[in-house]
Amino acid sequence: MAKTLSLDNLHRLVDALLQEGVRVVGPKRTGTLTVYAPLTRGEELELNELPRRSAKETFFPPCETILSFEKRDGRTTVSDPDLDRLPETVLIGVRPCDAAAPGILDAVFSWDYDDPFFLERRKRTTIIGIACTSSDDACFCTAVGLTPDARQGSDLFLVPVEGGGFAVEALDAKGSALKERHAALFTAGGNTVPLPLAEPKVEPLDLEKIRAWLDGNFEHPLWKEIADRCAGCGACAFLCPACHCFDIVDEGGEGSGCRRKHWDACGFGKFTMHASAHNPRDVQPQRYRNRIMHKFKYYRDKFGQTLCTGCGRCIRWCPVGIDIKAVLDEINKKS
Amino acid sequence: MCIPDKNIYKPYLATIESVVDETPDIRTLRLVFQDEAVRDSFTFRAGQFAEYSAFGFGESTFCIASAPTRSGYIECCFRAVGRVTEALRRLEVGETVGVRGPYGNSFPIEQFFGRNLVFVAGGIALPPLRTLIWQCLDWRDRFGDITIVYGARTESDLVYKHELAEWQGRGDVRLVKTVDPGGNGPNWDGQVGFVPTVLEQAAPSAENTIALVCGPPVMIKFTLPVLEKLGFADEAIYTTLENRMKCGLGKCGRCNVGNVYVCKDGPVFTAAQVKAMPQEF
Amino acid sequence: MTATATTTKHDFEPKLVAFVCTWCTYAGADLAGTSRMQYPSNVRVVKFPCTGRIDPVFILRAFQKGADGVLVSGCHPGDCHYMAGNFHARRRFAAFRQLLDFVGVDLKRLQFSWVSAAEGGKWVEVVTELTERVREMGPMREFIDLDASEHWSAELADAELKAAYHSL
Amino acid sequence: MTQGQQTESTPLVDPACYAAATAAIRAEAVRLLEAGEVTAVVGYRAGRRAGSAMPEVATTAEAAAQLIFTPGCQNNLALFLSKAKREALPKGKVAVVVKGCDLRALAGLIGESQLKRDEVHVIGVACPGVYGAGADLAKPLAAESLARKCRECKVHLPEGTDVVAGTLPPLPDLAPLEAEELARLEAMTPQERWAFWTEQFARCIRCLACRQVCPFCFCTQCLCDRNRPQAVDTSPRPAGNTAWHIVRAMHLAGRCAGCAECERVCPMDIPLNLLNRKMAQELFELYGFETTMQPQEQGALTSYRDGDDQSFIK
Repeated sequence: MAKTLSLDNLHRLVDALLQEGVRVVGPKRTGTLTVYAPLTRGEELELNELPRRSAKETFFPPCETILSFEKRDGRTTVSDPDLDRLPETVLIGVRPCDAAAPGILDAVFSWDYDDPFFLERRKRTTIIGIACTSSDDACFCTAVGLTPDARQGSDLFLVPVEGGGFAVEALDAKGSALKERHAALFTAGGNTVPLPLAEPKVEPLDLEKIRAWLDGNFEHPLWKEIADRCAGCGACAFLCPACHCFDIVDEGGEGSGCRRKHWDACGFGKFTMHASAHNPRDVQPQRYRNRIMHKFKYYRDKFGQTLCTGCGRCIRWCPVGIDIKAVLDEINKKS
Repeated sequence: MCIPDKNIYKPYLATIESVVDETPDIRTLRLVFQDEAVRDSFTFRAGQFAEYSAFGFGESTFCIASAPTRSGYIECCFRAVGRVTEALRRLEVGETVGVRGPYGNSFPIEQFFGRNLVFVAGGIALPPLRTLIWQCLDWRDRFGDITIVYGARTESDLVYKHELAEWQGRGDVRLVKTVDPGGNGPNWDGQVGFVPTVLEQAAPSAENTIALVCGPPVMIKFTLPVLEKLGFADEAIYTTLENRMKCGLGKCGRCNVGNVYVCKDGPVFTAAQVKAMPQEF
Repeated sequence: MTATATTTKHDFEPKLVAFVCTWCTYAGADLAGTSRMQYPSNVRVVKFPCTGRIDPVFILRAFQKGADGVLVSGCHPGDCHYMAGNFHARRRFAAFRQLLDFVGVDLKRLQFSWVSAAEGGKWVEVVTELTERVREMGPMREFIDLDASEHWSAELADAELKAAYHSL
Repeated sequence: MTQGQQTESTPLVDPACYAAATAAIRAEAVRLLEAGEVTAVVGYRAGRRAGSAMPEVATTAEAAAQLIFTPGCQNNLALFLSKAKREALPKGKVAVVVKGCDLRALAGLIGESQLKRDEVHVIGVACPGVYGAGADLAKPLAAESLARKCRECKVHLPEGTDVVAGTLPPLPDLAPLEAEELARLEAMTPQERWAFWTEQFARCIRCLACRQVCPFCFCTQCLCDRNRPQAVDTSPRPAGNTAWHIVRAMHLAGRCAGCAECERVCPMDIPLNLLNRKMAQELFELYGFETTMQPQEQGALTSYRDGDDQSFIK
């Protein structure tokens, strides 16, 4: 029953989807970096590198227009995007740490009020996950409950096999439908011995114990110790697959313009500052504390999930070398 | 609540019907929804807030300051301190603003039926209580004694001056108004002193009484011990929290105090709830 | 101030923004107006106390808001009302020009000048020359195009996604 | 090509020179703290990952004994002495570990009256070079993993510091990649340069890491954070991004010490130091101004001469 897909056929699958008018987004090399970008042909797919930014931007772009307004002859009119015209999208070549995140974010984006910008894209997107066969020492998915071949969040899952190609597994109706539609590209049998997985060599974490420690240690010298070095940029939040904070701004002019929603980060001093200049999180350690609390306590308290998938991007790109895994290890030891 | 739009970030359009300058920098706007269907169906509870937009400048968060019992319009009251509030202040009668809401929880007014109420407010923090005050006055027979202690730095900093006069004239409300020492003019007929001190002197009974407190952090800080001294339990004291908000919908991630989202779990909290939160507001 | 429009009709009327100091150039421009000198009406004048107050970001903002050319003008060296404001401005704009050039902005759209309160004729000359030069060059597209482009997954424009935004 | 790569990946210098610098820093830091001469030593300590390092504010002799100097010590610690990060340090005199490029930044801060020379004990390091962005920290430093700025470094050995840790090994001559890239851009037409930068800036996600790590971006409120008026759009779109990077380069002109931290920390690989370097080059050509390891009383754009070039002014 197991089906396999050669690398060539994976490329053909992308081409076939594009032919059908489906938007295909996958890791693509642009200049010096690999990012998730709309593909124009299958061969652009770059599966050997974890993209610099996470896949969340497929659902939650860095910046999007939520409405436009125009003032004419004393009348103001507002128009908003036609979300029913958002294209059907296939997000392909997504590693487990990136594939799991959108599902985690569903909770906040559908909490009471449904954010249509996120959820409509979710509805229209099929995620083709891929088991991870390369990792580095910043990776720690296994410490936060995932594995290099975790299926969580994927509709269709590819496991790289010996001799090239992938074993294919449809995980839900969306995945099956996609597989059925392109059945000719998938072959029965073939080598299905998986390549060795990239198991990060990290100490395990007890997330429940960490939550409990965070619960009792809002005030603790640790926060200052870690975060005094924090420069207060948004690199960690913007690269993170699970950070979902945003700002809403009006741009353009008084006469006409757009209201936009764009990524924001709790590390910025301005993030919580009141118009009166009073700031509930006045110094960097308080902001860093909020980041950890949000990911490992608040989100668990509210939605029962952890806002971290262990992709390691914040570790790789922290300008001052703050290592969230080291921080968690330390908390884990304390609790 | 009202006709839901798929785009939760899209405001209803409302026309400024009237403008009242409460103080040199605090203004009340009375807004009427342009869409008749919205006008008819828009309801809210005292304590809820909305996001008001000045198009081209952004959105700002204030409570709905009019009473839920007065339909056909809503009012907001704000001090011009930032980009949006200054832009809102520049708008004139007949111009358009955007309104999203109502959001957040509200005062559990049903639980106050049959009880005495003490309102304690300072400065620009009267509006969140004023909505409830009017609702209670409109339903006067459902409550016991109503006491309002309201103070500001100076006489001119008091908001809703006409309404203060009206309340003072009513026989069924006890209004204690005060200004900080030095803030009183020659014709001042109220008290002189800080709100907590004046509250202590007014000494409303805690018996079967709910206290509703709203004001700057420093006022709250000194008022809570006074209420405690007067015998109020933390569960019988209500206040509202304010934090910087953008979405008002529990998504943008900035208004939380610990795991409590002021925009969704608040803005109304009991003193007991506030004390249980991490002190980060 | 009266700026009398030239009588010739052109296909393209450039929008120019002039940032001027109030003591010299503004007075010079005023002189040109009261002397009924003819010069193109394409220029919008914004006055400042001193060229030293003119932040390079104003120039940027003008281009972003649709200016096709920008003129910055103030007192001659030595004539600054505040002693040295224009000396500082001279260095600042010398540097800023190089930066804009390095980023790829055509410097022909940006003119600096010293125009004193007595030099109504020079004001006319400077404005006319810049107007004609920019007219030749055509509209400044660069910043307008930037404002229209979105950032979608590192692609400047993802046409399919833009479909949803056709109405905006 | 293959030959070139081989030389590029051979270890650059004997790792022992870093070990020697580490030992010297530790000795000095421990001495300073034990003698009570300073309240803290801002240095580097090892991170969890092999070869990684991070800034450390050591306030005890035990912590000082853990300080290191390795090719992973990329940060410019002068940042901690700027107004923006000063809150992280205890009051009183502090010591700071600086490489030559960081020293230029420190001198710049002193020149701008952000601190006084006698408020800081400067521990200079003889620095053969550090890793560039995205380098594999587990492998020894090689020409290919060396930061681009270090290939053309003229300040390997700090001058005017209170002490210098380590000695400089002989260093190979390396192709000046950044200078070459700058020359390539300068040779382009304005249209080509616009296309180049548009593409670069389009990638920017406005994480502001470039601003936050810059020792000179210490404004209490950044122009780009101000919204009355909003000079620069805050959203990560090409328009606002371009304005932001132009404003940033302009505000650093004549001040930038060339530590290239902005470029290193950029998660989107935008070659920001090209802008800074171009401005430095122009200011040198126009006014003979250069940032140095000694504090200067006036910067290029905070001073003037009667005879400054005005050929561009009508």
